[in-house]
Amino acid sequence: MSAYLFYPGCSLSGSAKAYAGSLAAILDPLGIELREIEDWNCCGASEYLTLSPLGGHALVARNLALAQRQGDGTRTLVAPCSLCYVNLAKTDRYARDDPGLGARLNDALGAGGLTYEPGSIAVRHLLEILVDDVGLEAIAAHVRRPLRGLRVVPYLGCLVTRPDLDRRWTHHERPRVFDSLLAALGAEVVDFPLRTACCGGHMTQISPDTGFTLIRRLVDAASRLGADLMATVCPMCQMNIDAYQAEMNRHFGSHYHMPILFFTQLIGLAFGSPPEALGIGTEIVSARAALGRIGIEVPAPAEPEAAAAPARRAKKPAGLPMPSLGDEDDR
Amino acid sequence: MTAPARHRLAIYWAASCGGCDISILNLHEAILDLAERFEIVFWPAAMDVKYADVEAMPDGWIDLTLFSGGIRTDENAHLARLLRRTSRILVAFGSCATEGCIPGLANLRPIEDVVDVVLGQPTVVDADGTWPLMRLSVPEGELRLPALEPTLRTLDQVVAVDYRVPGCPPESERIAEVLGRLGAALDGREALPPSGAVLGAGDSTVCDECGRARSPKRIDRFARITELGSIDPERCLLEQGLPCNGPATREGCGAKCPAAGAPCIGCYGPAEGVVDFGGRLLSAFASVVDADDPAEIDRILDGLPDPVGQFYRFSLAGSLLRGGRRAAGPSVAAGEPELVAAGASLGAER
Amino acid sequence: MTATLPTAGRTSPTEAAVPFEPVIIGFTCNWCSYRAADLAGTARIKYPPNVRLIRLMCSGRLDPAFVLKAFAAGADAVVMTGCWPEDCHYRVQNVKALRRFELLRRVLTDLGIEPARFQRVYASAAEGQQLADAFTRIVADVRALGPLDWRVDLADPAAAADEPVDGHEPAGTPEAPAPPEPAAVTA
Amino acid sequence: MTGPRVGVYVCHCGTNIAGVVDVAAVRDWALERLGPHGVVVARDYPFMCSSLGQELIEKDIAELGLDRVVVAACSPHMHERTFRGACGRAGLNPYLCELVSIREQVSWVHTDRDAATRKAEAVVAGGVLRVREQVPLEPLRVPIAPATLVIGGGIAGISAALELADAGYPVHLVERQPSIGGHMAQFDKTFPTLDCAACILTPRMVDAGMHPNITLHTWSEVVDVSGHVGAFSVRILHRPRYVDTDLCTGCGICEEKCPAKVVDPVFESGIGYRKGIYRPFPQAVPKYPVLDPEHCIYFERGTCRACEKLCPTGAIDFEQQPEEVTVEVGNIVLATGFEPFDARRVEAYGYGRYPNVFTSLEFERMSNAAGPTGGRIVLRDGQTEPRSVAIVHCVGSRDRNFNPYCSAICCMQSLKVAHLVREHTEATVYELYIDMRTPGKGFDEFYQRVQDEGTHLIRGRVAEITDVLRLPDEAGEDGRLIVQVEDTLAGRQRRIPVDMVVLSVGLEPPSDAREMARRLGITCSSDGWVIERHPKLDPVATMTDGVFAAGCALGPRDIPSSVANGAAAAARILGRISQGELALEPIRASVDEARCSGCRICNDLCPFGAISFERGRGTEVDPALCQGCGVCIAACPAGAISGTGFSDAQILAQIEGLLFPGTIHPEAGLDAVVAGSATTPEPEAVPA
Repeated sequence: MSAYLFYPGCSLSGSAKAYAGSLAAILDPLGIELREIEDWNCCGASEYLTLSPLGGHALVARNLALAQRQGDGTRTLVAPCSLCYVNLAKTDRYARDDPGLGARLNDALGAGGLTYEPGSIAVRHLLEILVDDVGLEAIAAHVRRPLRGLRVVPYLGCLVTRPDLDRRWTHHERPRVFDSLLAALGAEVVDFPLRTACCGGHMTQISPDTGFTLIRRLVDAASRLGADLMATVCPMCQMNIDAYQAEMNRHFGSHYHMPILFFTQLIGLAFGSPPEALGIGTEIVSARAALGRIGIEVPAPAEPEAAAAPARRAKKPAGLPMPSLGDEDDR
Repeated sequence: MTAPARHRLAIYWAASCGGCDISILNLHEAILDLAERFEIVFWPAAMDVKYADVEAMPDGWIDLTLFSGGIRTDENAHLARLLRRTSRILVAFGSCATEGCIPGLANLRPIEDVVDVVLGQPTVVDADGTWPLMRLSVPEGELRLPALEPTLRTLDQVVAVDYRVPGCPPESERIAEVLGRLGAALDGREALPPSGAVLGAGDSTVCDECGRARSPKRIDRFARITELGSIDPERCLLEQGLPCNGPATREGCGAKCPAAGAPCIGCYGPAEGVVDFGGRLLSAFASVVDADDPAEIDRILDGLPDPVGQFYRFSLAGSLLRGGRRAAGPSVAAGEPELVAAGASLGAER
Repeated sequence: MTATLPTAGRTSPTEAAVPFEPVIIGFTCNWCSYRAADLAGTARIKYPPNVRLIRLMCSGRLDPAFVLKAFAAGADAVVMTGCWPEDCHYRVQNVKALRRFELLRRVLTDLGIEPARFQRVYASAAEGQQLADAFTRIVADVRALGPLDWRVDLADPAAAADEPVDGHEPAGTPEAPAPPEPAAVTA
Repeated sequence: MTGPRVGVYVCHCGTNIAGVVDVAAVRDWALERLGPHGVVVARDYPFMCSSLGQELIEKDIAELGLDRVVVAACSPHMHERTFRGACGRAGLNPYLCELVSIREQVSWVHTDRDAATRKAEAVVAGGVLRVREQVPLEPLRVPIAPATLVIGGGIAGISAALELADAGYPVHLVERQPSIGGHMAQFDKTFPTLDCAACILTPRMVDAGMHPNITLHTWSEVVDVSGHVGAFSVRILHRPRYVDTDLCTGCGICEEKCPAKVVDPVFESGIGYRKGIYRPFPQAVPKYPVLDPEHCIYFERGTCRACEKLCPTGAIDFEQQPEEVTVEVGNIVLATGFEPFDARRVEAYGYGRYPNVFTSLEFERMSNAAGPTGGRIVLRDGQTEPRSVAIVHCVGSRDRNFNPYCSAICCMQSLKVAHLVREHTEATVYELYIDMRTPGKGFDEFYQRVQDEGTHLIRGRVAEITDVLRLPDEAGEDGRLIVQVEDTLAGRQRRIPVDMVVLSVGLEPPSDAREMARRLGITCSSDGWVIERHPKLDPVATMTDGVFAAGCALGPRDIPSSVANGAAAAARILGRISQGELALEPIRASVDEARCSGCRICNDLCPFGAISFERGRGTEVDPALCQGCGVCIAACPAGAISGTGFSDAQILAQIEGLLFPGTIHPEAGLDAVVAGSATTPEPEAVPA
């Protein structure tokens, strides 16, 4: 059993409850224990650091300081939300690189009786824990119900591999490791060109046309590639594609139906957990039909089925030789 | 001018164990030659002459002084200056006078620590915490104990020295050779050796006199003698892993220790022209450590648990740094104003 | 008499208001770091003036005595610079320098000289910026440590003696090495 | 009693030094404080390296009887020779002159005038104390072998080899590919003149192949280099060709009949095929094919031997083994060229994923009439002519994620591609560039011409190449490649749908460049290109005497520069060979026999084998093999090894000088502590 400090972030008790629930369901089989930081606070989301860098970093640093104090025999802090992950990592990194900032943050923390030594906490995304520490072999070993036949889009979103402050990724634009994880579950993984593209972030609030265009680009590309559903590691991505899909359809007069699930939900399904225990059915764009195609029954109110996915791509004609891509397993 | 039949000889011991004096006595019958050629005018270890008598001697009255021991107290320093003035030839005699020797290792710590170990934590029962009485008035006048200086200095750090005789102690036969040579020079039969020369030793190192077989060096471990199952009687000790100081130590002793299976500890000091014995020896050892990556180098070097003791056992006070940092700073002694003489340490006396 | 120990009550009367500027001796390799230093100059890259460089043909020439000498003569720190491992102009000689560095550092530590006062830096001939950055960092390290205060006049033991030696005629032959008093001032 | 008489000369270097360092103060300080150390004259002068500056030194040597000179000016790597020469002319042993750097290491890197002046004083003191310990030296003279090794048979190497061979000296030309010719042989046209590359290259290849003074070692590798300038010993590995070159006539039947067909990643850049036994191209020099055992059916399965059966002269030899030869040469030219940047690394450009994204080298082969498409510009299907083509500049270059440098040739190459596309097809062509760099003869005129031909030039770094539609109904995008770019001249984002993309890949050093550099004892920049002895004044020499470099081994450059480099390296070498012997810096170690005890610490420390030991005779250093690194000097526990030029006494004295009282901080403090100290504390300008 490996223990980690855990910073859940606000989404996991809000829009991403399914993420929290499905994560809880797979911890035991994966041999992971997550110890939630006591009295954690908001990570500042995408706005605060931009508006007030010092305030933003101090807000984040409080969480790091709490984690350092709590310790619990580990120095790895896991965040399931990509934005929380980047914010936590950024504050630690900036404080390491700029001792002046570190000192100012400690001044601020001092007011609350806290202190943080930059670099003492290693911030990692949940996905990294699963692929690096648990390992794909161990995950594959727990698969009871392979997701065979399910065409899944691996959608990482923009923040997991970028800015990659601690240089843990070799491929930032087109990482393959999430593909490998989904493949280990038995799913048919779509080579998705937009795997690290923008989901729109908060654009739906600021500039709806831009936000919907970005959502549509993803959903359209996934549909054209014949995907049954998308898998994500980020609450923000999930919310944009799930909660705003209908509004996007209204905006463009389109009829996309592209469900999106958290990767933990798919892991749970493959491990044999019942769908309802994984929060499946709570998504707005229902995955029921998609899962039904591979024989997973989701007991939920029926929803009108969308049009069948477009035909799959034709094979490439022979011609000049193609360069090989090599190192597919390399992340 | 006619050479005097007997030249005046002084033999003094400053901070020394007396081993140098014993080595002189070990001349056995040859000591009779010494007595014949030299008139001993001052030898505290063997005869009673008062300092006042020496103070009364004219400048350069003594022909030859063998000065053993380092400068530890103000008394040592006074005698060094006094004997410099009264001697024609002043010889730093033995390891203490030439490079500080074992007493010089005290320079790793502030003198207060040394005092604390010796007097503050006595190894005998001392319920009252007895402390030396620095001054005592008696009917004849006031008696005073010599004050310690902050660091131990070699003789040439205090006064100019004409010749050096290394060794802890110098080997008796080499002493006879030195006295013979200087005696002949004083007689006018021979030229004096060049000023500053090292006498009673060669220019090369112990390896020159050592009969063990040697190969190109590569050291993959350093071991203590107790850690080796057996020692090859023919082969170089360093190649067997024993940190033998012979390669850097001046020849002159006849390589007695390695011949007996014990690594050379370096009492004859550095070879001719070497600036810092320890630096040179550590450079030699490190150069042949058989590893290229830092972790492996570290592992091999861990076999030398006390590098300063290994490389500077005899030469610390005479080394470039003259001691450890805690003894190095300008010192103003506190606490016992008289036990430790006020003044700067190491090289501050410029 | 009570056993009040003569504790070290050393205070340096020099603790004046003058800000401490360390002096650091840097040993460079003719083929890489010396040229990196030249390159830093050509590119007008700035670093603090506290570092004074000595050119050797190879970091493998660095005799530990040079480092000891620098400390004894007043340096607050010494930097050994050389080619990257594997990139030695003399193939593998920088490795010998590394071995000596490791052992010398142990000795210095035991003598009370902090590891930050004896550092090593790799710089290829193209790494002027990296070398300047390293110097800047080391100067800051040493400034934080404060002065070493280890000036010992070693070159000239006679000069360190507290008795004027001028009056003393050295024994020995005239062609013997002269007493190491500064050479006569000519014209 | 007379000690050395030292003259100190402080150079202003215009304002280069004097702008930061108070040179007059340094001069006065040197005379006053270093007077007791033998300084009898100190002068400053605007340009010490000028003939007037040098004459100043010569005059002082003659009139004041100086026997040591310290010049405080630029780096010794710049002008050491100049000032040593001046001393030599005045009859002083040149090695008694010390040049200390107060420009590169003081005025150019510091800004605080006081601190810089103080440091300059210390540097001068270091030089004075050091030069006092210097002894007169004579340069070492070594004979020089007339043969030269040229590593790399591209256009730079061929040029160097021909120049040397034409002058009558032997050359060993080593090439790892089956044929010489290098990358130039792959090209169709050369910019900006559009000469046919093969037409101008092949005659030079043939000349090299036929030259009586040139020994070709193709399909070979340099595996070891030992020795030193004038006398290098080089081991060359001949990989087996499995063809007996004494019997082979180069008729090509074996290649024609070989049933194994494989993608050729080298000469055809992966866009065409070759056989299991092959010549990379018809004009290959030498004409003999090589058999590639990894793709030979006989080597794989044990049957076939078609080539052997059909060879009219019986030249196929499956038993051939690798063979090593050793050659003795006096000089070496490194002309190992470049490798194209691997475009797959820029994942956003989709090379390897999108069939119709090509590299510029693939395009070169495609447009070459002798290439896999016979010169037709087509999509990956081998059929369709593109209707629109985007050419992306700076792929892997000028990019902090990959290579920060400009690859120099790609702008012109890209323009050439645009021209060739326009010439061969009806396609619309877009050039997407950051800056257009056309600084050569006829280059900008070519740029104009390509513009006039109707190529669309868009200034902007391409963000992405994708086939994902942003909006499904966006016109013309479906099924095509979309180039997403910010058009910085129009100030807007553009999505340009095209059929074909050509990535102008940058140039990188060969992957084993560092290994080769190590073998030769030379250094590479962090990018991996060979570092010149001086980037401007000695651009083809390296830090190692006797090793020169030419062509792209030194960094990206075009064909004319590579040819010029090759010739320049040859000229440098010819100058030396014609002298018959070489003068080397006398920086060498030697053993004092009387003090050597034979401890054998040093015996294994010399990588050049200069140290030998014989019982009874002791240790010796062979001055011909010694390179002067000084490792043995520092290692000798008896202090029995000493070194000229960098002796212990010199270095210890320099340390003392660099820490000269008055130039370091604790001076004031210590003097205050030591009661009755004779030294008066210098009024100290403390560096800020």
